[in-house]
Amino acid sequence: MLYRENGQFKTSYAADQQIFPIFQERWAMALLLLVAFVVLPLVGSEYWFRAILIPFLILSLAALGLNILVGYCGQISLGTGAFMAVGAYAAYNFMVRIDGMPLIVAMLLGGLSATVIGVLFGIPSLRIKGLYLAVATLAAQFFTDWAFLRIGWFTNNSSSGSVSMARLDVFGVPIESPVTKYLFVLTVVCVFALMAKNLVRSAIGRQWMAIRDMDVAAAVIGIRPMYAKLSAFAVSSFIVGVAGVLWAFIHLGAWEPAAFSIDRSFQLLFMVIIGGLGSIAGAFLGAGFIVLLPLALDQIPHLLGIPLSTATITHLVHMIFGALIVFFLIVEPHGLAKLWSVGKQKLRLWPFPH
Amino acid sequence: MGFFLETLFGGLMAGMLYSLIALGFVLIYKASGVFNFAQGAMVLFAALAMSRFAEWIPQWLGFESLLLANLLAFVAAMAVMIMLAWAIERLCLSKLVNQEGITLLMATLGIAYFLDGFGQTLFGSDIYNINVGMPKDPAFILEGMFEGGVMISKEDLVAAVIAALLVVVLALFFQKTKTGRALRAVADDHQAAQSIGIPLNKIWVIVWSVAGFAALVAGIIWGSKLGVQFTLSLVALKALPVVILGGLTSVPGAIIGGLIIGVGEKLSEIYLGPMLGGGIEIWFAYVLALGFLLVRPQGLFGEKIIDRV
Amino acid sequence: QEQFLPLLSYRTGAYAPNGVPWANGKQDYLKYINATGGINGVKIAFEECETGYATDKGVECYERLKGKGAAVFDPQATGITFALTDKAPIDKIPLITLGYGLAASQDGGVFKWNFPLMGSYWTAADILIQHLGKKEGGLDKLKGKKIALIYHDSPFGKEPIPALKKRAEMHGFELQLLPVTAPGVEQKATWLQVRRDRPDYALLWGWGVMNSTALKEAIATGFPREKLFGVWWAGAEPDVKDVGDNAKGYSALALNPNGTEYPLMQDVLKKVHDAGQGSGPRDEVGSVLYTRGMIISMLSVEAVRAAQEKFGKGQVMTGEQVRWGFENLNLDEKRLEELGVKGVIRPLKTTCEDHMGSSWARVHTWDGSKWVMGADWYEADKSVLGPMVKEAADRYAAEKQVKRRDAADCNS
Amino acid sequence: MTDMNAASATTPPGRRQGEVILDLQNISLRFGGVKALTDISFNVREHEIRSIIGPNGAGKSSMLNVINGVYHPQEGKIMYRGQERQRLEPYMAARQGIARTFQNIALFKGMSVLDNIMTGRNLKMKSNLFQQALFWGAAQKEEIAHREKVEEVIDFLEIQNVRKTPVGQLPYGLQKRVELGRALAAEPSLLLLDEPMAGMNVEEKQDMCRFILDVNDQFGTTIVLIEHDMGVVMDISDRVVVLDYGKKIGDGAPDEVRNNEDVISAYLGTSH
Amino acid sequence: MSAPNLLLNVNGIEVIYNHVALVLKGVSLQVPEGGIVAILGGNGAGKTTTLRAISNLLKGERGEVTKGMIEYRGERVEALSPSDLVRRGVVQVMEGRHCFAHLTIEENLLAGAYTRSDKGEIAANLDKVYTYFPRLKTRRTSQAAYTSGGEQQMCAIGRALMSNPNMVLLDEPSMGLAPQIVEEVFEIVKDLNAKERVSFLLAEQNTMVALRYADFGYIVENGRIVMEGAAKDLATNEDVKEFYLGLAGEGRKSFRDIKHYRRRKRWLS
Ligand SMILES: Nc1ncnc2c1ncn2[C@@H]1O[C@H](COP(=O)(O)OP(=O)(O)OP(=O)(O)O)[C@@H](O)[C@H]1O
Ligand SMILES: Nc1ncnc2c1ncn2[C@@H]1O[C@H](COP(=O)(O)OP(=O)(O)OP(=O)(O)O)[C@@H](O)[C@H]1O
Ligand SMILES: CC(C)C[C@H](N)C(=O)O
Ligand SMILES: [Mg+2]
Ligand SMILES: [Mg+2]
Repeated sequence: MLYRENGQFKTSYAADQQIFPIFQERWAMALLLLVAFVVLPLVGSEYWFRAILIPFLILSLAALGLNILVGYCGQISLGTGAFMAVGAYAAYNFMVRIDGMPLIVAMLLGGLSATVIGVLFGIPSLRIKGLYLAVATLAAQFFTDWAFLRIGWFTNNSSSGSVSMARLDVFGVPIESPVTKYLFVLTVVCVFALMAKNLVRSAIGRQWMAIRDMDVAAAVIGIRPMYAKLSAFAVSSFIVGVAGVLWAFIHLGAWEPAAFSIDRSFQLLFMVIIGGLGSIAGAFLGAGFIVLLPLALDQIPHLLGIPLSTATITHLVHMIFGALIVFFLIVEPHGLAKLWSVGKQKLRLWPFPH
Repeated sequence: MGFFLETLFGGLMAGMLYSLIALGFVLIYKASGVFNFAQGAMVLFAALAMSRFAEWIPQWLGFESLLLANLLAFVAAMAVMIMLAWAIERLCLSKLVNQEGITLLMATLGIAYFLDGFGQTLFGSDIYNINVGMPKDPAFILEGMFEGGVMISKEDLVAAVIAALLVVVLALFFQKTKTGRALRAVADDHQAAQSIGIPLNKIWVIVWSVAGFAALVAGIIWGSKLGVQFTLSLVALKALPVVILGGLTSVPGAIIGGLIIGVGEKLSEIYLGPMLGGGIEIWFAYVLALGFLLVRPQGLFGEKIIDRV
Repeated sequence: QEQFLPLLSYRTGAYAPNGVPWANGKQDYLKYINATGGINGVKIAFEECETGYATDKGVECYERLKGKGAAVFDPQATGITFALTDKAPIDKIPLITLGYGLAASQDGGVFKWNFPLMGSYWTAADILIQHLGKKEGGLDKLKGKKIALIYHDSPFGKEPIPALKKRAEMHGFELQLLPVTAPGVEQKATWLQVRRDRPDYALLWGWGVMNSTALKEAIATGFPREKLFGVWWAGAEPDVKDVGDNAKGYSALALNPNGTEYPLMQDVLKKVHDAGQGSGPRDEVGSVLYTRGMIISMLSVEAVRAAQEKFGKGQVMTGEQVRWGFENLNLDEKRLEELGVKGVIRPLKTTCEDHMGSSWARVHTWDGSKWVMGADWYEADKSVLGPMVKEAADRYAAEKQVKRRDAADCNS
Repeated sequence: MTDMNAASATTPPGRRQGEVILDLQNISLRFGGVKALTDISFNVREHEIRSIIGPNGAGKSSMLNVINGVYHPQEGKIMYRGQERQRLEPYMAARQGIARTFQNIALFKGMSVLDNIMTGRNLKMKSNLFQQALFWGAAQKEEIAHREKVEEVIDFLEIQNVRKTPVGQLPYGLQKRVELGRALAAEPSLLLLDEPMAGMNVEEKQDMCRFILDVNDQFGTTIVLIEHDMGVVMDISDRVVVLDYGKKIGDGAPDEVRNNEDVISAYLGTSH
Repeated sequence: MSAPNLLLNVNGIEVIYNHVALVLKGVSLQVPEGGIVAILGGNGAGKTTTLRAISNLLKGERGEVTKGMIEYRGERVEALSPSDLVRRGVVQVMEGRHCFAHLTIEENLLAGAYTRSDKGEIAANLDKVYTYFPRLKTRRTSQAAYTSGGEQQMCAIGRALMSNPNMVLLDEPSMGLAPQIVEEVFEIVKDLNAKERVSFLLAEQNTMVALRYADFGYIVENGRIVMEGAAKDLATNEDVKEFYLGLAGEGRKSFRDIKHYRRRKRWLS
């Protein structure tokens, strides 16, 4: 089926506002969802769910949240790991301290706690800009790392400082087997992705972007920098917090603060930038790139049966990974999502070059 | 009291060591508007090169003298860093002219990854040591005044002096020299800089070489302190609060920032830490920096951030 | 048909210097077994997976390798152990955490799948205190003394604290806790505190760079190395190598000696290294962590062997069967002799209740160029730890709603 | 906004005598040493087109920045619609119905033309975060309603064909037009234009003039205009104030100003 | 134009942005030694792009020349870096000023002299610029970001002159300048052209002035040259008169009396 938008005239603004204005895209999306919800659960192996799909989805969600802050509102943050941690530990406490606390509720409460902290650490952004802010957000990162390590209360005074969550269920359905876990995560991610998309295409989204592109001008046309920035921090850290809950509860099961270390924050920033700042799809593409690539690279020598020490492999993976990041930035500084849309433009013109 | 002084000195010297790394960041940022997250990786890389060459060269050429070994190793390592700078410009920066800061930042993260892997494949990932004859044992001063005297680590003292020297030299380099001006111009607007004939590629190679030099010195000093191995690249994280507190664009700022952070975190750790359960210095450094920024968003000595319509 | 043994390891990152010899030891022993005809003819297949000592990578490796019929996991990190402890029962794969992991998991009644063989951080703590008592000439002499614990601020570093607290109140010494944030390159403040408070002894609970850094700072602040005692993960060559002479006098627990004089080492050198099969450099053989790696693989192999005795010689064992093997290990002097590790470790016998088997350790001291083994053996005091373990295990059971195994389950 | 493109009967200059809505009294603005504005007083009447001219660096843009609260003058007071105005932030000015365009284009580079103009209406959008997150329903209705308004602006400015293009890629002239659109979308009562016709050729300037005149005629929007093209200024403005080195050297109807000696020597030069 | 004294020769170049947007569709133009040539055309016609192509500043905009060739003094220059071109004497004044925000006006100007090494010469040039733009002298110590639009424009022009070039590409020099400054700028152009034989290629919207000072002109409409000729001829051409000079037949008409829906003249393209 050729990719064409000619002949698809929008007769109403509603039609024009659709997320996928072009019907080929709508079909593609429907197909994708079908595969994700139906086909994969049938064919996927346990390893695929546990080690690839679930982490991929959860990190996509986190990246999505971060993208709202960095990509849409232009506030670079290196504290993402922190907000994930807040979500995770908060939810953990709700679960262990209030018995009969349903998972979903705990998850949302976790998100809300993250929101609070997020807004708190967002306040400096009213005064501090750009890289200065970016580095400043590391304060959040290191502070939470410390707090969850040293303040026993958060870990329910577990002597080792490591906490765990087992036997989860939603409305009585146990979330134990890889497939159920996968489906649960997938649903959450889809819901949030949709909501995020809605936000960024409505007024608030435009306010964020305005602040990002030129805050003075934004103020002059009546956008309150404070509201715009803090709401971005709030929404972003809520989503990130929820992602944190999933990461801890569903993926890890048992965790320590190290699970949300600064490396995680950087990793997420990678995803957002590689995937494409200011693009919902970008978050997924980026996560895909960052999560899957190393795994794939890891496997290649095994598959080819080349005897390399794991050390060499890891180092090679690092090198290739770094090189690829640079390569993609050179090909398209605005990320995979942009690359994708340029591709589509070309496709439209096809077969004519311009 | 004596102990307070010890902490203070300890902090001051730790601070100097941080500024040594902070310098690398400032240099590249000031001179090309790139926030170089690869600085940490460069430090590790340089240190690895230094330590391994110091080990290999005598074997290759078959001589004993430690001094000679170190000298040659230094030269070799520096050569490597220059080649690195050249490669980075060729393969990466030259193709990212006129992109936003964040894109370039991302690129440097990519470079960091590459260097981590590359350095360790090249030089190995065991723990190595750099022996440039740094004094290891402590010295005691003012023994008259306090029992036990006030201890200061000779090693840190030497390191601090070197760091100071380096900073002075670089600060001078950035004074109103033609190159200095050109560098700042590039930082402001790549394209305009090109349009008036400033050769970006040349500028960048220069800057990254200088940063490479800073990394090498930092690598040697930190390496002989901590031993050369992977975690060396993490010291960069200690330098970040220094950089923003001093101001991304100020070479002296790196020093002052370093001292403030160094003293601040050590005092806090010793006197506040126990109350809060210890281990607070890392975030304290950042919170401290944050506090300063709230007052001066461009850091103590940074150039004013321009927002004008 | 081959017996698949997954190998989690870390050859990169902050802990590589310690991770590498360990990983090589584990591998070389398996190669050695294959070179000598496998386990009753069953050859061993193995695959390494790089965790970088990071929990999430560890989990990923676990998921990847368990699919290939993994019979036992040695996570090589307490953090990873914690994460896997909940997964293992579901996947029915035993975890062997020799000298690390959860102290409470010694209680096989609750922790059916964990095997902290030869010691946990509680036994380690207990033994260190015993040793200090001995130096002082009696545990009672510790009264009023001040002992600092400088620990890696992670589950690993925190594990020993309860045991030490217990001992502290028993003997009335003051315990000072000095956490070091991982990976442990930043210790200046810690050691300034040490210098201020001048503790009589300092215990070093470190891993990777933290150890060498600690020694360097000890030197820089002039803390006498003789008063510094490390856990058995802080007592290997990489920890002291680049400090060299200055570390002279520093002691650490030893689960095993180093050296190549033992028959097993000789064999490995011959059958593996001389055959060009060595995983690492030749001179690494017999180093502390290398040897420990060997022991870990050896015990795993012995467990498989034991399982085969019950479930069928010459067959590939499942995780469940191997678990049984681990639970019924019995390495007496004679067996150790056959294995060529006489004098390396003490006899060890596990049961359904006791998943540790033995808790003997010695203390060795760095003389500036090599580790010198101390004469006397210590065994952790069951009367002290026993109740603690039981209580902790019960708490875990309550939390996770697992119920104690009954006799029936035991001989299943 | 009802059909703007209807031909507007052009009325002679000086026709409007609406009462004063903006009155600037003895404004002085300094930046460190630089005196950008010294003791400037003038007023703006409802419905009029009020031009500010003067040599480069005279303080024209600064004047606008003072009016909509980007700069805060050290001395002088500002009466807006009768009452004195305290120090206010730009977004408050916007709420009071003051919109503007900038000399160095200040569009939101990353956004499409459509979105840029939509931001102009954000003050009028009421649906909250949750409604927007759910989108369907209230938020969507609102979106569409405002979209219609915006489309009118787009037609009016004749930029339909670039609706979805990212503004960053538009040529300079069109960007200026989009910026005007963004300001218009806010349906301001006072519109400040800083050199809207810089970098346009005569034809485009003519279009721009037409837009400005129409806005002014049909919604009686009051306009303060900075422009260097004397042809334009003299033709379309009702009153002109002339600044030089931060001082006011002339004020009045175009013809008066045109023949004012100081103005000629300081700014116009002999030509024209 | 006859070959011998040909300075710049652009031959049928095509330019593509982002690998997709074809914006120059074969532009050819020549600049003779010591000539002043104007490129005229509406918004988005491709003037700036043309100049960028010549001075090799497209890369930064993710654009590239895909067809045609550019010769300077008979030498192919597409491959040269911008700085090489400046050293050869070709310098561009970018549209929209692009001053170095953090540098002071004076530092901006000095930066412009990067390719010059002779101190005396630099000093002389600085004086020259200051005499051309006294306004700059008074603002010399303030950061460029905090100077007025016009001041920045002067700064940009002055900065280019500091490299004392022999071929200047001016992109909308008159933009944002007060009338008599505009006159002055063009006087300067004429002056340099006469005294120092500097050649100019200027993209200009202010057609009136441009044609007054230029001696040859090209008219670009979406990516193509649609008309060229001596300045005088263009100035008297009816279409040009109406659509670029706003002189409909009987002379200039007021901006007030512009009919709506005027038929727009567009050259076939
Ligand atoms: N934020 C600022 N900081 C310092 N000086 C400033 C600032 N804004 C303007 N100035 C100075 O104030 C004076 C007036 O500037 P302004 O932009 O108002 O001039 P203008 O009349 O708009 O000139 P132009 O017609 O060139 O735009 C100029 O000399 C300028 O350098
Ligand atoms: N960076 C870019 N990416 C994509 N398209 C661009 C880019 N820059 C310019 N264009 C397109 O190229 C065409 C020509 O632009 P150009 O700036 O050369 O026109 P111009 O003649 O200079 O217009 P103006 O007189 O308004 O400056 C325009 O249609 C514009 O949309
Ligand atoms: C596992 C051992 C290597 C020690 C390690 N530090 C731990 O986590 O316990
Ligand atoms: Mg102005
Ligand atoms: Mg242009």
